[in-house]
Amino acid sequence: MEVIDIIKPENQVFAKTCMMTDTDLSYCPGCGHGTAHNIAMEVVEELGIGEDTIGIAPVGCSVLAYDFMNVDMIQAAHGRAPALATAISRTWPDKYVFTYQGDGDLAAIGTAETIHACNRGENIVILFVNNGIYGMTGGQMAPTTLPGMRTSTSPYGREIDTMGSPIKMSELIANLPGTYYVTRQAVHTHKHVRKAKKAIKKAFENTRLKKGISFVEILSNCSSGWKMNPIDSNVWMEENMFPYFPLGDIKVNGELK
Amino acid sequence: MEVIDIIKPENQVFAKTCMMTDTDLSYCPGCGHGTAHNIAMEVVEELGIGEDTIGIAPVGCSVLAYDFMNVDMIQAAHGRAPALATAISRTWPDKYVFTYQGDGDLAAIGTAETIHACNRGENIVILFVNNGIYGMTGGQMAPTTLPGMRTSTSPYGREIDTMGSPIKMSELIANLPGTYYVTRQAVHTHKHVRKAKKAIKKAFENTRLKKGISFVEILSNCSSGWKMNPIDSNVWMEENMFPYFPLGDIKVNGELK
Amino acid sequence: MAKVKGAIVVDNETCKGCEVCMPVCKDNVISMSTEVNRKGYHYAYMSNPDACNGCTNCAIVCPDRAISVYRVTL
Amino acid sequence: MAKVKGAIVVDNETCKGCEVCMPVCKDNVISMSTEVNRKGYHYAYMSNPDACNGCTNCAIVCPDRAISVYRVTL
Amino acid sequence: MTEEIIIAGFGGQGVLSMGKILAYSGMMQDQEVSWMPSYGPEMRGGTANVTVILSDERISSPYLNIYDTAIILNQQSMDKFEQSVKPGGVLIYDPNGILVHPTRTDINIFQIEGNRVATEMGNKKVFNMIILGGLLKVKPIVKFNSVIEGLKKSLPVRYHNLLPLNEEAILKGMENIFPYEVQNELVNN
Amino acid sequence: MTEEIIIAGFGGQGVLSMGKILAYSGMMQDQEVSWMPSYGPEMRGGTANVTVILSDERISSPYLNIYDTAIILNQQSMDKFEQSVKPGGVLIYDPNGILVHPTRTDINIFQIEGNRVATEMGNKKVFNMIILGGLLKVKPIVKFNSVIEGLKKSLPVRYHNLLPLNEEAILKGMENIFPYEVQNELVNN
Amino acid sequence: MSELRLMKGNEALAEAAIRAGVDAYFGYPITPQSEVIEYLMTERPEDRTGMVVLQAESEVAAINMVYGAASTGKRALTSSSSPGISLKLEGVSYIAGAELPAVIVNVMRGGPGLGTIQPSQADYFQAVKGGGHGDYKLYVLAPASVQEMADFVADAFDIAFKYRAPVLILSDGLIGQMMEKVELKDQQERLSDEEVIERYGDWATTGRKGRERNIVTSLDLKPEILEARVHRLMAKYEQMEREDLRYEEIQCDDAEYLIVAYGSSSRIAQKTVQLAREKGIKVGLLRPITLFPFPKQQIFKLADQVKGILSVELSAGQMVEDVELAAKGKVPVKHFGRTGGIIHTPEEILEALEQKIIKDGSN
Amino acid sequence: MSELRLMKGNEALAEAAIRAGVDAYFGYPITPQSEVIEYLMTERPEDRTGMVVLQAESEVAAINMVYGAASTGKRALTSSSSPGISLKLEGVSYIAGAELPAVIVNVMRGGPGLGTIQPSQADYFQAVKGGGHGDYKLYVLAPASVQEMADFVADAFDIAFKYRAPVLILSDGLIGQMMEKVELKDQQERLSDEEVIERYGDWATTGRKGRERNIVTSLDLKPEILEARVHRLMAKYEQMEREDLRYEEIQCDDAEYLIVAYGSSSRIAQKTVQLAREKGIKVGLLRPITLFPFPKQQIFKLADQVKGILSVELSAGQMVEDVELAAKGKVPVKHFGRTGGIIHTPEEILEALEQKIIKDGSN
Ligand SMILES: Cc1ncc(C[n+]2csc(CCOP(=O)(O)OP(=O)(O)O)c2C)c(N)n1
Ligand SMILES: Cc1ncc(C[n+]2csc(CCOP(=O)(O)OP(=O)(O)O)c2C)c(N)n1
Ligand code: SF4
Ligand code: SF4
Ligand code: SF4
Ligand code: SF4
Repeated sequence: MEVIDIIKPENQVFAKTCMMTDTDLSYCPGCGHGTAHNIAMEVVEELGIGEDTIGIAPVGCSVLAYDFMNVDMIQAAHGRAPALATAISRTWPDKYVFTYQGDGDLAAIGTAETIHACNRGENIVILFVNNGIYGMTGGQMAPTTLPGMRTSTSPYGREIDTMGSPIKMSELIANLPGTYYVTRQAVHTHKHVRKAKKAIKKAFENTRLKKGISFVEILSNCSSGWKMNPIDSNVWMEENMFPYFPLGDIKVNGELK
Repeated sequence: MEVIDIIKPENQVFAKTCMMTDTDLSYCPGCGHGTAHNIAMEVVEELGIGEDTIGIAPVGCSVLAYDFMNVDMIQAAHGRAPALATAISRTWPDKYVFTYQGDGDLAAIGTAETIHACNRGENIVILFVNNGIYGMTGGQMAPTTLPGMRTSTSPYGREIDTMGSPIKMSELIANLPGTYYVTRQAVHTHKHVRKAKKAIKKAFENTRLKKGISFVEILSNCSSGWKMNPIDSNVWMEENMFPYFPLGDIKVNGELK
Repeated sequence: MAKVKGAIVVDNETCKGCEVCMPVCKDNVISMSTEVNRKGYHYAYMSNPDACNGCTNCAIVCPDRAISVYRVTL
Repeated sequence: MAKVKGAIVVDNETCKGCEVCMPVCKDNVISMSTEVNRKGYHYAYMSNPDACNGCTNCAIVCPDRAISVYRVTL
Repeated sequence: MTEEIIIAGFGGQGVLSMGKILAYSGMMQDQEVSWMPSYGPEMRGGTANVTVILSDERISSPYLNIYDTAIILNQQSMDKFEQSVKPGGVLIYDPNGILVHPTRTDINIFQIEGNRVATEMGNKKVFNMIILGGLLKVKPIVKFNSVIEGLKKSLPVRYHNLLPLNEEAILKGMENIFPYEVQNELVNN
Repeated sequence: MTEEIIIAGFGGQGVLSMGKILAYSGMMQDQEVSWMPSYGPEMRGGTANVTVILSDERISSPYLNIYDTAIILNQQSMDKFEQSVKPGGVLIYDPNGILVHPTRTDINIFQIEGNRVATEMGNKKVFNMIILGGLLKVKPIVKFNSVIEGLKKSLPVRYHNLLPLNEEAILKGMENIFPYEVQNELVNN
Repeated sequence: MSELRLMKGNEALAEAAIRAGVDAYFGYPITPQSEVIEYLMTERPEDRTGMVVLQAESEVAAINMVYGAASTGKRALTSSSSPGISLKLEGVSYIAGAELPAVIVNVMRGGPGLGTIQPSQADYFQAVKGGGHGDYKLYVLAPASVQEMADFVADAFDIAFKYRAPVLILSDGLIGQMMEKVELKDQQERLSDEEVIERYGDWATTGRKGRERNIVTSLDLKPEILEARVHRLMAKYEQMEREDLRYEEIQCDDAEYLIVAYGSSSRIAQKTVQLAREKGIKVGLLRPITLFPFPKQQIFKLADQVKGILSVELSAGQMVEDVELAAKGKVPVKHFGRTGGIIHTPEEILEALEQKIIKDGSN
Repeated sequence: MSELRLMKGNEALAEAAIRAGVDAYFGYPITPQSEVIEYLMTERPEDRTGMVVLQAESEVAAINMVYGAASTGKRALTSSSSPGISLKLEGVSYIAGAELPAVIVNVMRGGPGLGTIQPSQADYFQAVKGGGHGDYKLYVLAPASVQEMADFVADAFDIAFKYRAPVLILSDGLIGQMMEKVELKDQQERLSDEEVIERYGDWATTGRKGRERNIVTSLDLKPEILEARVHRLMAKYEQMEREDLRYEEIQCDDAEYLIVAYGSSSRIAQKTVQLAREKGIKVGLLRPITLFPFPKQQIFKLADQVKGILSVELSAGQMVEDVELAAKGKVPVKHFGRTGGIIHTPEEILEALEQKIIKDGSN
């Protein structure tokens, strides 16, 4: 059987979701942001909630998420997305409100907004893309940067003594009663992508059930920031980030694992 | 033997520390702030570090601490004391730098500064007076306000669903590698005062040994905010706050208890 | 064991009459005056001097450090 | 068990040549072109069509969703 | 007619609520009213005062530094406000706790032992109502039943059982206010 | 003398560093220099350009919209900058990837196949040095050894082993730049 | 039925917000305006109208909550006092840049820094020149009575939605803390979600049912587009100047001297006008009700009539610059104002007028 | 030995900070100024001079770290760009109120909101009118070259310590990102702790060895005392106007038309002056080097000489108000400026001059 005989509409088993626009993604080649965007929107499509979903993306490489995600989107100030999400879920209790935040955004300048939205148990989904660096601004150290890791503001490697240890946000906020579902995922292989997508689906379903905070951390590469090619960066991520930020569920149905 | 024969300088066994000024405290009758001030300064006197101690008090009822504590003092913006302390301990590594913060200050607006100073393991002492309310501004709800507790902004009692649960800051920051000593104390009886003073002494000794963050939470009453007389407020504190905020060491020598 | 005798001196004008010193004195040495001081507070005083053993419990719980304590060993 | 045969179509202009689709293809169906697209990237293409079973692994790891997958059961 | 009043004393003396009742009373008889307190929980204890203006015209400045009437309930307030009474104006004070008595002869001064009367009545809380009664006696700026109406308005309904007590206190105040004569020799020098 | 140059192309082509070396070279021969890049990591990929000015007097505006010389390395840049060359000025471009060639006849246009030469040299990285060589050939605004000095300055010492390679690239560039004739018929209509 | 009450300015504003059908209030306590959130919490607006009231973890969070609610077409309100307003400025700039309707209240206290909790008007520049970054302005309403504290809430939201721009109510501790009679308007229905979608669905992010998706942002990577945005903003501000300028003239017709004062200072200056006229000095008072737009033309006109202008504010001199710009050098313009939480008395203002204007004017 | 280098403005400022003996830098990354902290981190100033460099968790934390270090008499520096500066304003107001020396750098980008990372000068009002709350001003230096980015660091600290007041270096993406030759001054010794104590022990909280305790605060519960503080601040600002005004006049002697421009705009306008004079139009350029104090007198004087003034800034029109205030209506004053990250060209400025001033001026 010839390829041309296979490539027929009726045989198509995978295509890009209609919840993503046709705009080319502005991300570097191989950047996990793209995959994270796509699976989040695939979930929105599968749940059929595209018309009731409101997304909030603060500054960060994903600041242009509104160009790519085919739902109503708000661009938020650095670190404040959880505050916006709080207000929206309070004034529109039946909408699906999610934030899409980087680690610099959520764990540095946005620490207070993150902790308090989680503590209040706002009925929202927080998608937290942790690439251990500030990608957008050119690769500065993030609160999640690994010990010894080189960035433009830790050019000789992160020193724990003076710069502190990488913060495990998921573990931290899992201690707060307001969080209902906290999990850490990755998106660099098909296996991880499938798992991550399941987690995101669970998160949006929790919103439907008004369960409070669903927090999905997604470990991702930043080939530009890490100064590696995408393949190497994914390997580096597995070898270095996974041990420090173990994948898996941290809190499920309000119960710590 | 007559009283007048006993009241002689040579027989004096207790007097106010010279590390407190003669200015009358601006606190309400029976307020724990006064006791906390005094034992902190007694420690400074006993360690003989009065000339090398720099204190930072942000807004809150203790905003005037600089009128009472006889050491160099800085009045800080709401929630930012740990940022000031960071800068001072970095530029004056041999000084004893402490902050004196209320629960609204440290656990609400100051969340990010608190978490990150703790995560960096700054070599400072944080004295955290938790009275479950915003005293200075007239008794509004604090992040530490107990479930069902009435305040001017939770007049029908704090509702967990909409206002979140009281945050246990000590337990939260104890998870951060940067914290070396975390303990919760009280100052309403002589037994508690003696324990609390020991804890504060240990904290300042940690600073001398450059151990990083020593975090001493002090549960205190707020008779005005709680609308009770001091005696009743102390009883209420024991019956209601102690169960939620158990007294004792949470982390010692960098080890979680 | 040698008997100790104590006494306290309350600074009437510093005292705010919060009464937290009373319950910590096992021997009920302290009472509140009927008169008020210039701030308008009923201040503490040593109503039962003989019972005082100078343990300083009252002094260390006094938020305003209005109490100084004296002790002699007889 | 029925044999399945697959095929992929790569959108050359969307592809950024990141190559993350290659390692996830157990059957090494995908290679990178020598030419570059308008963005200047070497894009992926189906170098070994017969081996493709349409498992979609490559497609779901593609950050830019440049791959669509087709499958038939023979 | 416009009446500009300052009421000044300790925090706990019910100074602000007394002013509030006055303002309500004026409102009950369709006057323009303003109530401007000294504020700030940031300052614990200390003195509190409130400026109350009742007028038949639109009120311009709610904040003043001279007054038709000053009601003074502690020494600090005496030091601060004796001089701010307009010539020919009225100064009412409770001698209890006053060390330096007023010395002006160009104003009408009255004493009212609010503390004593309150203690006699066995309820310190009605102190400010007693003083209010005194004011109404020497300066009937508002009708008695306007005051009762005002009280009703300002007291939460759950406290309305206290209305008779307050009414009694006001009457007691009216009975217990007396002109105060500045010592002549003081004046002569 | 003042020379105002724009260098424009893709992100990866070494546009900024080429400008930097030019600026350093000018500095080596005591000229005033300015280097003004288009910036912003916020915009991934896309085009990059830099304005370089070499002058014997103090430089006023480091930002311009017309230039003595334009070095153009992709189509977007051609569209954007062809018209900003001063009459009588110079336009140098690499035809590789250019669909719409320049059409102006009031300027001097040169082609240099930097990509091809670089591939021949077996090192894509020296592309920008080849272009630089071309520039120096048609516009010797800086002395050859100033450029070598500039290279030394701008390259971190650990890369100084690459100096010979870069030198070779510059020479190759000088050999491979040729005038480009705008098609007459195009001009006539 | 409207209703007459004796209320603090802060309480009146809060009650008016409920009655105006405001959808949400987000705030953080600070003296002298904590009564706003305290009153709201006590009134259970959730039950009265479904209004959401939330005590935020900080002023920064509060303004960004407002940004969020406003993005979805809801009427969102926040209030604070000087230091807290400074913290909100990034958010305010975002709201202006994203062209969202929102209302911010500043009950001013004395600064700089922690300063004092006493009344002040030293945030004028911050309010009218744009305290935050970038080219934007706020429509600024300056209430001078408890009644206006109540009335301006609805007015502010009308303007905010007319222009899709943030509106600032610039009050101070005196107006916020004093009690006056206030006539409260009847309860206005809150818009239903459907009504919000119907009215604002062309821009608000309410979920993209039956339309293309909406985007709320202040980011424009293309400079031309960002410049177009800035020009759009400037056009709005010019329209505000044409259509929504507000001011009050008090005894200006025969005035030989002019006092310009807003908010609490205008109340005090009103008394000064009385005192002056009792002394036979013909003084008029121009009270800007909107600080931006500012009554330039009116001052320019009056400058032909009067001998001099005294600008009075509880500050070291801020509005005086706008008065000078308006008077265009026709007559001497001087500033008077107490600071540090001290409130100038009517007598002090009169004295300043005589010293700085009348004396100078005569020679 | 001073040293000649080719550097970006941001890098030059960072290197100059090390050489000026600055004690501490606290900052948070933001384009277009992240090179400042990146350069510092790469240079290991801890080893070079003992200077502390710390990446803070936010701009708010960074400015309060500066507040802390400054309280102890240390030379503390922070830098950011527009949105980040808005977040610092509460802290800046505290520093001004507490009368502390500190230097803040704003490498401006286009706003409002997130806006753009491209150059802009739209934070002028925020810088000179006091973006934060209360009566305070900043001494504002506006560098127009990489050399000035370097030189102004030491100058800024000299002023900051002379007056015990915060100083703002107001730059923009163009000056921050461009490379020019820069002559770097020799390394200046950092003050030892003992020297700091000796020089600033009368106010700095360095530990109360051998003296009464020091207190750093901006709170005054007694209004009289707070007013005295405000008057003290105002006196400082007047002294700055008398003693530390800085500006540059370029070809003004024979000018018939005047352009007023600062920072990057002044560089571009310089080219305009050339172009104009080539066309025979006698244009001069007044470049304010300090934006506060502002060269009022100079403009007032030149207003007698020229036919009109064009104020040029990368904004919708902010400095133009100060130019108008200075010109006191003597000659027409107009604004020209591109926004949104677009940089006006020398030709555009010349065109604007001809359109708005020369044409108008002639009729
Ligand atoms: C108030 C403010 N401060 C700083 C910035 C600059 N900035 C933009 S995104 C960002 C951090 C980006 O890192 P991260 O959140 O981890 O997202 P990523 O780009 O890595 O996906 C910073 C510091 C800003 N835009 N606003
Ligand atoms: C930026 C800012 N926001 C708000 C305030 C008002 N304020 C002063 S102290 C305080 C909280 C006081 O509570 P807490 O920190 O618990 O201390 P306490 O008074 O109870 O001892 C608040 C909200 C302020 N001064 N500055
Ligand atoms: S910089 Fe990093 S995070 Fe940003 S798009 Fe590139 S790879 Fe992704
Ligand atoms: S208000 Fe509360 S915390 Fe403040 S002084 Fe009074 S009792 Fe203490
Ligand atoms: S579909 Fe499966 S088999 Fe086919 S190319 Fe993709 S990964 Fe390989
Ligand atoms: S993963 Fe997608 S973008 Fe990357 S190479 Fe494969 S097809 Fe191209």
